[in-house]
Amino acid sequence: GQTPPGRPVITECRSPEKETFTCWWVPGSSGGLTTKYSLHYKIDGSQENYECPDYKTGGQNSCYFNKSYTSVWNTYTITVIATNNLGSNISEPLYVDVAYIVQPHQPENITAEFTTLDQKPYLMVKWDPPKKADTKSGWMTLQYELRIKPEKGLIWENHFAGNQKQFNIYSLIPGEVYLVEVHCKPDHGYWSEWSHTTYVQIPHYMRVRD
Amino acid sequence: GQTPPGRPVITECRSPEKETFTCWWVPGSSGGLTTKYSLHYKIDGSQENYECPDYKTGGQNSCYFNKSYTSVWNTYTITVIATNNLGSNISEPLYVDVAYIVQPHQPENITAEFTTLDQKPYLMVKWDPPKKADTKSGWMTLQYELRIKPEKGLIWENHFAGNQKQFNIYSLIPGEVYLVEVHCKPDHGYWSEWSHTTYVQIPHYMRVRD
Amino acid sequence: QPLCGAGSCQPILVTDLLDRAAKVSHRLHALSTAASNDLNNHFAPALKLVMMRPLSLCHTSSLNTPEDKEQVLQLSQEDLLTMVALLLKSWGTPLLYLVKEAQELPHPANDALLWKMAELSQQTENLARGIDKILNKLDPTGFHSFSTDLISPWSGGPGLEMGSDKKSHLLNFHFLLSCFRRDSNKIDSFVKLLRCRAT
Repeated sequence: GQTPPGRPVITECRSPEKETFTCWWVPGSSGGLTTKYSLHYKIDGSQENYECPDYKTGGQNSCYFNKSYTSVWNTYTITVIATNNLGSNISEPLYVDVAYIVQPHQPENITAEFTTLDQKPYLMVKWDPPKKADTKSGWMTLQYELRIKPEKGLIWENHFAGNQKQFNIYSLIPGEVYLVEVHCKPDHGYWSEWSHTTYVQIPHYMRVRD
Repeated sequence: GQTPPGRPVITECRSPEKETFTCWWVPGSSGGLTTKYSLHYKIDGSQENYECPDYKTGGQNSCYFNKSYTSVWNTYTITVIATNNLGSNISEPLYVDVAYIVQPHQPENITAEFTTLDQKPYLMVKWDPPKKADTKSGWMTLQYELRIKPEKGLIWENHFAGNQKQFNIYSLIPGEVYLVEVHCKPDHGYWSEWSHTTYVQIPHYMRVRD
Repeated sequence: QPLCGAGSCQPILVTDLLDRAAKVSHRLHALSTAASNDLNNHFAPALKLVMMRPLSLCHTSSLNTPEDKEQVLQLSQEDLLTMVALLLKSWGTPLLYLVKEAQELPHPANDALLWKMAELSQQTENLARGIDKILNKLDPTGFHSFSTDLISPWSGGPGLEMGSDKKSHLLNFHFLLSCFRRDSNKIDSFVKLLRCRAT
């Protein structure tokens, strides 16, 4: 039979560059009726209640806060309400400080160049930070991690690169094709997705004793 | 034959710590006569003309402004006049705001220590800010950049360290000797010279899969 | 440590707010410098000389701000914050004017300038909100509420007999941007000093 809606759950809120952010939720049961969802938020514990400024930009079941709605000076208490003809149901509140929900976009322009130094062969991998993240002015500081594996290999080999935007990799198998990917993370926040894969062919070089 | 002096040119003005500053000039032709140089300045819109307070401290063809003659966020209009028995010649004016001419001295006490964390080998480089720059009170905020290269290598690898006074470098060649140098710049100013070189020998460590 | 857990958010600490403010103020000055470079890159040397009008004519020069390290270090945290808040508030209207002017500025880089002016206007407002938040945290009684008549209101122009020809628009734009660039350097310096004191 028809019932009031189930309880929606706010799954996560993320900001790609600490200037805007988006929250997503998962609906509960619809109770067999048309159910409407609305997101509401309070700022810093004040009792004033605001509604989501933009339900579209972030896609379905989402709320997007653009620059003018995003403040790093305040914390947000966010809830989602499901409503149908028989009643409504409110989610658990999610508490958000935008500075701590940053998940950047992937690094860009990954290049991998095989070179030697002192007859020692190595692969020099370089990349750029994601365009949207303002790292130049220090607004965001990113750390990077790189992973590499032979084309037919199963296991990735991960290398933490700290704040570097380049990394040298040694002891690669001559003649092998390798896949290289990089992802990044702000000081407080979440790892980005892995970048697009860069393929690099290691030449048949003569391995020289280290 | 003998002529009035050529036109002097003010080459640059620099402040090492946003508290004092020095200007240098290059004489024009002396016209074959003994030529005297004097530096004059006005401050932001007042018509009062002052002469250089100290022609000695900054060395030849220079003028040094100590703390009591230095004010930030004011525009100094600076000119140099060359005079000999047959006449005088005045340089183009140089407009200077001390806030924008800061070039600190090099960073000091660079140390490089090879260490491992969770079996991951890396080089931990540390340094101190230049003594003269008051970073403790926050009057100056410095950014750092480090460069490293193998002793026999040709190309420096640069790493921007932001405001950190330490930087970890991964992916170094075991057994290699590396050269490390650091320089710094105020948030809105000029890079210092590179520091003295620090040499560090990377041990023959066993490279462990991450 | 994230401030927001399952149950609630702890209030953002003043030290954290000041760190965030310092990042915004840094950006603000870097952006105003970039805009000044955009503007200056396309001027004939002769015009540049005409542009060197004394910044003592800036509308904010009536505010007695410190001019060296000793003077700044003598100011209390509230005084410095109030000064920053005053400077930021005094630029609200003039920045909107620069945004409008940038749209029709007879300058090859006016698209880039327009974006930068809009960003400057938004970031200045953003930083003003942050500084207000910090002031309220430090002084909830609101005694700090200052009167903005410490700064002569911006009169829509630098007090010169401005014509409405192209060159005048450029000179007026350049002069106002130079004033803002200097003030944003002061703001950046004061906020970073406050951040340092707070940690």
